[in-house]
Amino acid sequence: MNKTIKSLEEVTIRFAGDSGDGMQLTGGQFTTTTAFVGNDLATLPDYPAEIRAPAGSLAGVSSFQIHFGAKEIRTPGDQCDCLVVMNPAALKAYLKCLKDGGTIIANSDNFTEKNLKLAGYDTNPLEDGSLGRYQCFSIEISKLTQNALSDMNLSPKLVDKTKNFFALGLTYWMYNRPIEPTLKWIKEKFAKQPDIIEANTRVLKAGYAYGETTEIFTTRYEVEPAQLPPGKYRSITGNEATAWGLMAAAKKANLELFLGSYPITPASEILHELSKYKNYGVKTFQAEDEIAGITSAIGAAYGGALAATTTSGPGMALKTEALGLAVMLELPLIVVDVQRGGPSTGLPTKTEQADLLQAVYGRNSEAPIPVLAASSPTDCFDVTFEAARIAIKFMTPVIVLTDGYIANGAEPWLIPKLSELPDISPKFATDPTTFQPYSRDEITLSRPWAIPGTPGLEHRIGGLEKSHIYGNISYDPDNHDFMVKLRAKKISNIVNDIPPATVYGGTTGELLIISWGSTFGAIRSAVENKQSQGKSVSHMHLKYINPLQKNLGEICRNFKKILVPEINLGQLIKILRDKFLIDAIGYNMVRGLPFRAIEIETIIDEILK
Amino acid sequence: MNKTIKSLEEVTIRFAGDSGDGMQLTGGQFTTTTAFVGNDLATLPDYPAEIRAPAGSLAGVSSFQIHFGAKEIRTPGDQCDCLVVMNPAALKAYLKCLKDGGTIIANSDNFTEKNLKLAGYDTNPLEDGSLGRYQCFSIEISKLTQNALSDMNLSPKLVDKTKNFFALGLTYWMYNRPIEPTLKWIKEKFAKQPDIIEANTRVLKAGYAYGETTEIFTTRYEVEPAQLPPGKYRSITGNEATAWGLMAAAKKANLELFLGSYPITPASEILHELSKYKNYGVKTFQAEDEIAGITSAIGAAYGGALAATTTSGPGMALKTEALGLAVMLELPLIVVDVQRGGPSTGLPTKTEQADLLQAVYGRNSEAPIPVLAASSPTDCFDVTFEAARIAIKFMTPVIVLTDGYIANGAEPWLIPKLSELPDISPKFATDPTTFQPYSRDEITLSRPWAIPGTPGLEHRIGGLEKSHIYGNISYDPDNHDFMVKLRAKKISNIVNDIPPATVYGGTTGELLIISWGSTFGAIRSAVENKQSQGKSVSHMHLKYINPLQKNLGEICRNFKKILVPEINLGQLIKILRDKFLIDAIGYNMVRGLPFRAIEIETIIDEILK
Amino acid sequence: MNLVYKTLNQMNTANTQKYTFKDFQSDQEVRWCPGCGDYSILAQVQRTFPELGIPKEKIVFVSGIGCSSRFPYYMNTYGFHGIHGRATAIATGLKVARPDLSVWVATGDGDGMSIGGNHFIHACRRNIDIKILLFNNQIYGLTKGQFSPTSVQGQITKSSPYGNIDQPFNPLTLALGSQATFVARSLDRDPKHLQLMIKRAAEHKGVAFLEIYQNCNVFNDGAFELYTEKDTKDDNVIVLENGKPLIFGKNKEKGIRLNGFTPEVVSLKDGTFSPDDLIVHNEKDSMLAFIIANMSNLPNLPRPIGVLYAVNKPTYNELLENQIKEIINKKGIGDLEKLFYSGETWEIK
Amino acid sequence: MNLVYKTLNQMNTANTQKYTFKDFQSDQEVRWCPGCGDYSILAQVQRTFPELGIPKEKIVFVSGIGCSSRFPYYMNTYGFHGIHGRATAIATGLKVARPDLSVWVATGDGDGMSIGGNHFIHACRRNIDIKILLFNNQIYGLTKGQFSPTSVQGQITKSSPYGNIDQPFNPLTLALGSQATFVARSLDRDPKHLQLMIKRAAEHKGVAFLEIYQNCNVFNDGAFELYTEKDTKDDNVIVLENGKPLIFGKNKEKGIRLNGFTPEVVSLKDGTFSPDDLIVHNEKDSMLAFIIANMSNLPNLPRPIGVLYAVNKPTYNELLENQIKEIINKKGIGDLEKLFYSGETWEIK
Ligand SMILES: Cc1ncc(C[n+]2csc(CCOP(=O)(O)OP(=O)(O)O)c2C)c(N)n1
Ligand SMILES: Cc1ncc(C[n+]2csc(CCOP(=O)(O)OP(=O)(O)O)c2C)c(N)n1
Ligand code: SF4
Ligand code: SF4
Ligand SMILES: [Mg+2]
Ligand SMILES: [Mg+2]
Repeated sequence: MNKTIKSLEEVTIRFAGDSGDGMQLTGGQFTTTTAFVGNDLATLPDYPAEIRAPAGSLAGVSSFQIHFGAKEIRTPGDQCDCLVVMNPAALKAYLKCLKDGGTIIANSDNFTEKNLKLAGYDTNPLEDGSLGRYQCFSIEISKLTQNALSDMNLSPKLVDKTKNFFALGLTYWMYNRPIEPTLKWIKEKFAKQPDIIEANTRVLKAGYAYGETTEIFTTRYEVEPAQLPPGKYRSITGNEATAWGLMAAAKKANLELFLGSYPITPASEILHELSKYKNYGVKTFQAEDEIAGITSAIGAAYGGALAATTTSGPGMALKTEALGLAVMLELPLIVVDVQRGGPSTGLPTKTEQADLLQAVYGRNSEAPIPVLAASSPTDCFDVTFEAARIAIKFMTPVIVLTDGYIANGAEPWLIPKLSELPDISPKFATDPTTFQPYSRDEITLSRPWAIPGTPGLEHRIGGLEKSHIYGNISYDPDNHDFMVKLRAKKISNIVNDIPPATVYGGTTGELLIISWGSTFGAIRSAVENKQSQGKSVSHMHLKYINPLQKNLGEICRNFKKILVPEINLGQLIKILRDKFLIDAIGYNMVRGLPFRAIEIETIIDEILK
Repeated sequence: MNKTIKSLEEVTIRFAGDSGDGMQLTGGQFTTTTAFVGNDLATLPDYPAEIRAPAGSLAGVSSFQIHFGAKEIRTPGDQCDCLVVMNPAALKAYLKCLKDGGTIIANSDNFTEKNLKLAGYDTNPLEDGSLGRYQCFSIEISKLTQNALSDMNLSPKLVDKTKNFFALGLTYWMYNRPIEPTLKWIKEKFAKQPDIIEANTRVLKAGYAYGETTEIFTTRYEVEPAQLPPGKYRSITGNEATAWGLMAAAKKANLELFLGSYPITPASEILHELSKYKNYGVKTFQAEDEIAGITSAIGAAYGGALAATTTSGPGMALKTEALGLAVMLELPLIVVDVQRGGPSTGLPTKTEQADLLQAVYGRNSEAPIPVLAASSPTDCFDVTFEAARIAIKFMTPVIVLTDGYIANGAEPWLIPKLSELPDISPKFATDPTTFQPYSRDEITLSRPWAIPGTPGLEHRIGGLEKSHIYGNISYDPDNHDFMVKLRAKKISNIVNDIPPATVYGGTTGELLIISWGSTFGAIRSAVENKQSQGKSVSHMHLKYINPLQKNLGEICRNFKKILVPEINLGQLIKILRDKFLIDAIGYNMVRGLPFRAIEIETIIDEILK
Repeated sequence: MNLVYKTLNQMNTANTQKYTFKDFQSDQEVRWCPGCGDYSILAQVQRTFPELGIPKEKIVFVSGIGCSSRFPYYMNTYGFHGIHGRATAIATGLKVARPDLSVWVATGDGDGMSIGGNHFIHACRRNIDIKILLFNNQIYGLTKGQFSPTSVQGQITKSSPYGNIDQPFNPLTLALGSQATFVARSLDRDPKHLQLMIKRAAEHKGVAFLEIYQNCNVFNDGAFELYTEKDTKDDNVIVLENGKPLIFGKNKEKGIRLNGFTPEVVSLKDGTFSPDDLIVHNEKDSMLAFIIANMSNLPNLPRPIGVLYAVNKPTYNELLENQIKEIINKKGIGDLEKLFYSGETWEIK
Repeated sequence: MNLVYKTLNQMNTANTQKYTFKDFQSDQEVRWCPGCGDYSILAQVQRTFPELGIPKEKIVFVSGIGCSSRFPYYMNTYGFHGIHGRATAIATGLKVARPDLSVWVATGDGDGMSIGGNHFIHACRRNIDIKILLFNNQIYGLTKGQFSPTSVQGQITKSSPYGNIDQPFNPLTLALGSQATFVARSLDRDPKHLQLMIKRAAEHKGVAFLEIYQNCNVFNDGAFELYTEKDTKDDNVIVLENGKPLIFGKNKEKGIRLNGFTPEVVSLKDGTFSPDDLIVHNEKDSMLAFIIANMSNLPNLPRPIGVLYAVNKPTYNELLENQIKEIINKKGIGDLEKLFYSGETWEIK
C-alpha cells in the first residue's frame, strides 16, 4: 500500500500507560533513537509518587512526553500531536494535552469494563464517539503482541510485558525512525536472556510492520535533522549531567570527588550515577541522613577532596545548619538542590522552583553563599562545573539549583572536550613559614586551603568566630563586625569573576522577561514567537542568582515593564525588587508542572495589549 | 562625717570581674533592689562563651551593666557613670565604657603582678596615674572582706567568694539603696547554710559601712523613683517573660502547655523556667536534639496541647524541615528563636538580629509562617502571648524572634491581670456529621483542630499535598496551585487581625526610622533626644514582621528618607524595599552588642545634616 | 484543669467489643505494589486490633516517610504521616501530651534506622509507652531501591552497583543496647505469629519494638525467603517461646545450646544432646536476649522470631505523671496569677 | 590519580621517634574550669601520642560542641571544631576521603549520645576506622548544667529541677548493640589506665569507642567519686584484663561469677568460690562483652573499666579501598572523556 509521507518541523508525542506498562522505557528508547537521527529534542517523564498505585487507576498512570524537531527544541512541548495510551486511565489523564485533530493510538484490549470504571468512564470512549475531534486508532495491541509470540512458550505475564515494544515499533514507523538502535539496546540489555531478546525484537518488529502493512494508517511523518552545532552528541538527563559535571570538575581540579548524600526523589539518580565510577576517583558515601551527607562532605573537603552533597527540598532544609558551618570554615563544597513540589513532603515527584529564597537567605545569621541555577538538562553540566570553579577559587560552599523537570528530562548534549574546559585546580598551602589559616588572597579574599598531612601546617578551625588572618577564636566585637562584612564582601565580589548578563532581543523596549532555572525553554520559545510577531519583548535568563550580575540594574532600567514568571509565589522577583527598586510583576503558577510556552505567550499579550 | 547627697536623673553602673567573682549575682541583686525602690531600669549581662576561661584573663571577664533612673529607661546605658572592677582584666576590658569623670571602684588586692600581666598592663594603672581622667577609688576589698570574717574560721576560698558582697554593699551605700532586700534574699537562698548567711551578711554590711565611714567618699547619689504607670511590678528577664507568656497563653487557651526543647545558649533559661511548673499544667520535654524538640511539639499540638519549641540560631536551622511539616498540617505551634551571634556557632553568648530572613523565608518551597519580634524583656511576654493567639486562631506555626540581649536583660514589669488578657481558647471539632479535616473557616481560612480521642473524627493528616476540604492526598496540579495560594493567603490575611502600625513622632517629615526587635530601646531614646532638639525624625518599631501591618506603605510614603538600623547586614530592609519599593537605607553593625543610643543619634545627625 | 480533651474521655465511645477487622479499614485505596509484604502486616494489624479493647478514636498511628510509612492512611484510626525519620519523636510528644492514647509507630528500615536512628534509640532508652512496628525490607522501597542500614553486605542496589560495603544493623541488638523493654521479631508471611506479636506489643507497658521481616517484591524480592518458604523455613527459623528450650527443625530435631557464650546448633537425634542441654528461653533476661538477638549476625544459625525480651520498668510517661502528681500533692495546683506576684514585687501608686 | 595530597605522603616529616608530649601541646590557652577532668584526658592523650609513631601532621582531632569539644584546640595536630553532634559524621567523611590520616573524635555525652546519637551508632556499625573518645560527665557542661542522656535517673539539674525521669543510656551497650568492634572504658582520674586505653584504641583497626568517666566539677561534681576516690574505688571498680578472671577488691578478695546470665559478686575469702568459678574475660566475645557492659545497669556490681571488646573485622574504608582496587583491576582506571563518548552517540557535521 502506498502511504503519504508528510514532513513536519516538530512533533510532540506522549506515551502513557499504567506504572507497570513500561512507558518510561518506551519514552527513553524513542528519545535515544530520535537523538540518533539528529533531531533536537526535550523530554518530560511524569510518574506517580506511589511506587505502584493500583493497576488501571488514575493515580497509577505513568507517562513520558517527547518533543522533537528539525529546529531548536527547548521544551517537551505544550500540546501533543500524538498520544499513545495503554489503558483508559492514561487516556483520561492526558486527553486534555492532545491538540485538536491529534492522533490517539490506544490499546483497545485494555479498555475493559473494569479499567473503564477505574478511570471513571461510563462508556467506552473508543466506541462512544466522544473522540470525534481526534484521529483515533484503536488497536488490539495486547492481542497482536500475543500473536507475535504465540509459538515461544512464554508466560502470559512476560508476554504482556513486551507490549510496549509494539507501541514503540508502531510509532517508529509512523515517525520514520530506524528500529536498529533499539534492537541493539535490547541485545545488550538482555544479553543473558536470549528469550527476552527474541520476544522484544519480534514485538518491536511486529509493531513496525503493523504500521507498514495495515490499511488504517495512510500517513507517515518525517522530521528532518535539526541544525545543531557540529560535533558529537549524546542524550543526557539533568541528573546525569550534574553527576558528570562534578566528575569533570574534579578531573580539572586534579582532586578526588567525594559525594556525601542521602537518597531523595528527584535527586537520587545523581548518587546512583556517581556510585558507578569508583574507578574514576569518585567516592560516594550514602550517609545515614542529609545532615551526615553534608557534614561528611565538609569533612572530605577539609581533607582536600572536591566535595559535594546532593538533595531535594526537605533534605536541603536539614542541611541548613551545616551550610553555616561551611560558610564559617570557608571550605569549597557543592550543594545541589534538585527542587520538587512542596512545602514539606508536598508533591515529591513533581517539579517546582520554590527553594530559591531558602538557598539565598535560609540560614541563621549572615551566611552568604553563591547560588547558581541550571536552565536545562545539559546546562546542569555547565552550571555544576562553574559551581565547582567558584567553590575552589573562592573557598566557599556553592548552591546549585536544578529541579525535577530538568533532572529527569533529557536532551541532546554536545559532548565537551575535557581539554577545552578550564583548569580549576587549587593550590594547597604548604609553606609553614608564611601560613596563616585565615589570611586572605588580595583579589578573591579567599583563605588558604591547608589540608591534613601537610607538615608544619597543623592548625585548628571551627564554627566559632575567628580572628582575621590568624583564625583563632575571637569574641572581639570589632573583629566580628569585620569578619561578617568580609564574608559578605567575598561573596559579592564574585560578581567580578563572572560574565555580565545578556539579553535575548532588544536591549530596550516595552517588556523584559527575567527568569531563572528550568523555565528557560518555555519562556525563550514564547519570547521568540512573540518577537517574530514583532512584539517588543526581550528575555534575560539568569544563571547567577547570588551574586546577581553587575549589569542587571542597568538592563532593567531600559524596559518599561518587567515580568518575572516563576513556578513559585514570587521569589527571584523579591530579590530584584529589593535590589533595583523596580516594579517588576510576577507570573506565578505552582502546579507541579513546567510552564507551557503558550501560557507565557498569553501573559505577554496581556501585558503588551 | 558629712556626705553630700547629689540627685541624679539616671545612672549606669557596670560590675566587672573574673568569671568566678560572682558579678552576675551582684548585678542581679543590685537590679532587684533598684527595681524595689521604684526606678525604671534595664540591664545587660555579658559573660564569656567559655565556661571558665583562665582566672584573671581578658577572656574570663564577666560583667553586668545596669542603667536605672527616675525617668523611663530603655537601654542598659551607652556609657557608665560607675565601673566596679574586681581585677585588672575587668578594668582593661571596660574602661572604654566609662564616661570621662566617671567613678572607678577597684579591688586593689587583685592588681597583682600576675594579674596585671594577664590583662596586658605593664604598670599598675591604679598607681601610674593613667586613670587621671576618672575618679578612682582603689580599695583593698579582699583584705577588708577577710577582716570582716576573720573570726569565723572559714576557708580562705570561701571568704574570697564573698567579696562581691562588699562591692555590692558599697554601691548600695553610694546610690542610696536599702540593703534589706539582699539580706532577705541571702537568708532564703542559703537557708541550709547558716555560716554562709552570716558571712555574706557581714560582708555586705561591711561594704555599706565602708562607704558610710570612710573619708574617701564625699558624695552619695540619689535617684528618685521613676514615674511608671501605677500597679504591681516585678523585675523580669526576657527569657522568663517568654516562659510566662507561654504559660499565660495556655491558661487563657484552656490548654495544657507542652514544650519540646533542646538546650542552647541563650534560650535554655526558657526551658529551665518552664520545667519548674509541672503543677501548672506545663510539660517540658528535653528532647535528644532540636528536630525532636519541634517534632515532639508538633505531636503534642496534634494531641491538643498548646505546643512550643524554643531555641537559638543553629537549632532554628535544624527545625527548618519540621516547620514545613507544621505549615502543611496547619497545627498551632509557637517557635521561639532567641537569636545570637553567627553564622554557625559564631558568638554564642552575644546578641544579634540576623535570623529574620531565615524566619521569613528559610524553608523549602512556599511555607509561609507569621513572624513576630519582641522589643524588650517584658515585651517577650506580650509577643509570646500574641503569637499563641495567632497560632490558635489561624491554625499555624508562629515564629517569635527575641535575642540574647533582651533574653538575658531584665526590666521592671507591670504585672498583668490574667483576667484582663483575652480568652484565646480554641474550639476543637467534635461533630462527625460535618467534619472535614481541611474545610475552612470563612474568615480566618483556618482548618478545624480535631484531636485524637474524639469519636467519629478519625482522620489522617500528613506532609503530602492535600485536597482542599477533604484533606486526602492529592497530586492534582490545580489543587496544588490552589492550596499553595490558599496557605499564603491565610497568613497574609492575618493582617486584618492585628492593629495598624503607629509612628512615634510626626507622621510626615524628613526621616523615619523603622526598626524591629531589641534595638527598640536605643533607637527610641535616640529619636526622643533628637526630637527634643527639634529634628524632624520619627520612629516606627515593628512587632509584626510577617505579615507586615497594612498601613506601612502609606506611612513610609510620608517621609523623605527612611533609615533601617539593624544588628545584621540588612534583613528587614530587604523586605521593606521589596514590598514598598522605597529607597530605605540601612545602618548595620554586627558587633555582638546592642546599639548604643549615641550611635543612632550620630547617624540621624548625619542623615539630617 | 478543665481541658477539653480530658472531657473527651467521658464521651460515649463505640462499644469496643463489637469491632471487626473492617472497622479498622479506612476509606483510602491501598497503594502498595501488588504482592508487597505490607499488605499482610496491615491485615494482621486490622485483625488484631478488635481484640485489644481500645476504642478506635483512642488509637493513633504515626509514621515517617517510606512505603511502610503510608500505613496510617489505611487504618481507620487517627493517623499522622510525618516526615522522614521523625515518627518516634512525633509519637513521643503526642504520648507525653496525651498519655490516654494508644500510640503506634509504623516505620521502615530507612525511616526508623537510618535517618530516624537517633529518635529510635532515645525512645527505647526513655521507655516511652509507644509501640514501634519496623517494616524491615532491607531496602529503601519508596525511593526505588537504594541499600538501607539493614541491607546485607554485598547487596547490589541502585546506590551500590558494586555491592554494599556497609555492615548492617541488627535492629534487635540495637534496641537491646538502647535498653528497650520489649523486643520482638516476626514475619509478614506468618500471619498467626505476626498477630500474636502485635498483641504482645500492644499489651506491653512501655516501649515495644517489633521488627517485621517484610518482603519488597519489587526492589529486594526474596530477602527473607529462607525464613518464609515452606521448604526452608523450618530449618532456618526458630520460634521463641518463654520457658521453653530452643528447638527447631522440621521434626523438632535440632536445638541451640551455648558453647561458652556462643550459641550453636546441635542435633537432638543422635543422643549426644537432649533438650536439657539447650538454652531455655527467658523473656526477662536481657543478657540472654542479647545472645539470641546476636544469632542473626552469626553464620549457620536459625533466625529467632518471637518475643526476645519483655520486662516491666516504669515508663517515661508514668514517671512524668507521677512526678506531676507528687508536685501537686506537695505544692498544690499552681496558680499562675499568684506566681506572677510571688518573689520580689513592688507597687507604684 | 595525580592528587596533591598523595604526594604529601612523600614529603619529609618530622621524625616521629623524637616527639615528646610537648610536641602535642598547641599554642592555645586551655580554657576549662580549674579542676575539670578534661585536663587529665588532654594530658594523657598528649603523653600517649608520642608513642604511637604517627607523624603529627597525619593526625586530626574532630569534635562537635561542648566543653569536651574544645579538645582539638589544645592538640598541636590538625583540628576541626565542628557543630553540635556531627563530629562522627565529619570524621567519617574525612576518613573516607583520606584513609591515610589518623582520625580522632573528641565528644561529650550530649554531643555524642544526644544530638549525635545517630552518627555514633552508624559509625559503629560501619566500622569506620576512627577513634571516638567520649568524655562522659553525665551533664551538659558548656550550656551550664542540663541533664544529658547519661545522667542518672533522679538527677537534679537546671532542666530537671524535680529530678530527671529519663532512663540513661549505657554507652557501652549502645556501642555493642551497634556492633562496634572496639569498646572500652576508662577514667579521667586514673592516668595510667587511661593512657593504656588510648593506646589500645589507637592500635585498633576499625571504629574504637572509648568511654571516659570525666568529672565536671562545676555542674556535676563527684558523679564518679565511687570509682575514683582512694577509699571506695577498689570495691567499686573492676579492671578488665584479657584472659584473666574478674577479680576486684582492695585485697583482690572478690570476684564476679555468672548466675545464669546474670553477673554477681562472690567472695573469694570464705572458700566457697575460687577464681575458677569466675568469669574469665575474653575481649573477643561479644556476648560476654554485653554481659560485662550491662553490669553498669545492675545494682551492687562494680563498674568495669578496660577493654570490653576488641575484634578485627574489615573496616569500611578498607572495604572501600579494596572495592576500588577490584574495580580498577577489572575495568582499568576510568577515562572520563571515553565515558562521555560511550554508549549511544551521534555526530552532527
Ligand atoms: C528528609 C528526607 N530525606 C529523604 C527522603 C526520601 N525518602 C523517602 S522514603 C526514604 C527511604 C524509605 O525507606 P524505608 O524507610 O526502608 O521504607 P520502605 O519504603 O522501604 O518501606 C527516603 C530516603 C525524604 N522523604 N525526606
Ligand atoms: C545545634 C545546637 N544545639 C544546641 C547547642 C548547645 N549546646 C552546646 S554544647 C551542648 C551540650 C554539651 O554537652 P556535652 O556534649 O555533654 O559536653 P560537655 O560540655 O559536658 O563536655 C549543647 C546542648 C549547640 N551548640 N548547637
Ligand atoms: S516498592 Fe517494595 S516495599 Fe514499596 S510498595 Fe512496592 S513492594 Fe512494597
Ligand atoms: S563546666 Fe564542667 S565539663 Fe565544662 S569545663 Fe567546667 S568543669 Fe569541665
Ligand atoms: Mg525499607
Ligand atoms: Mg557532658
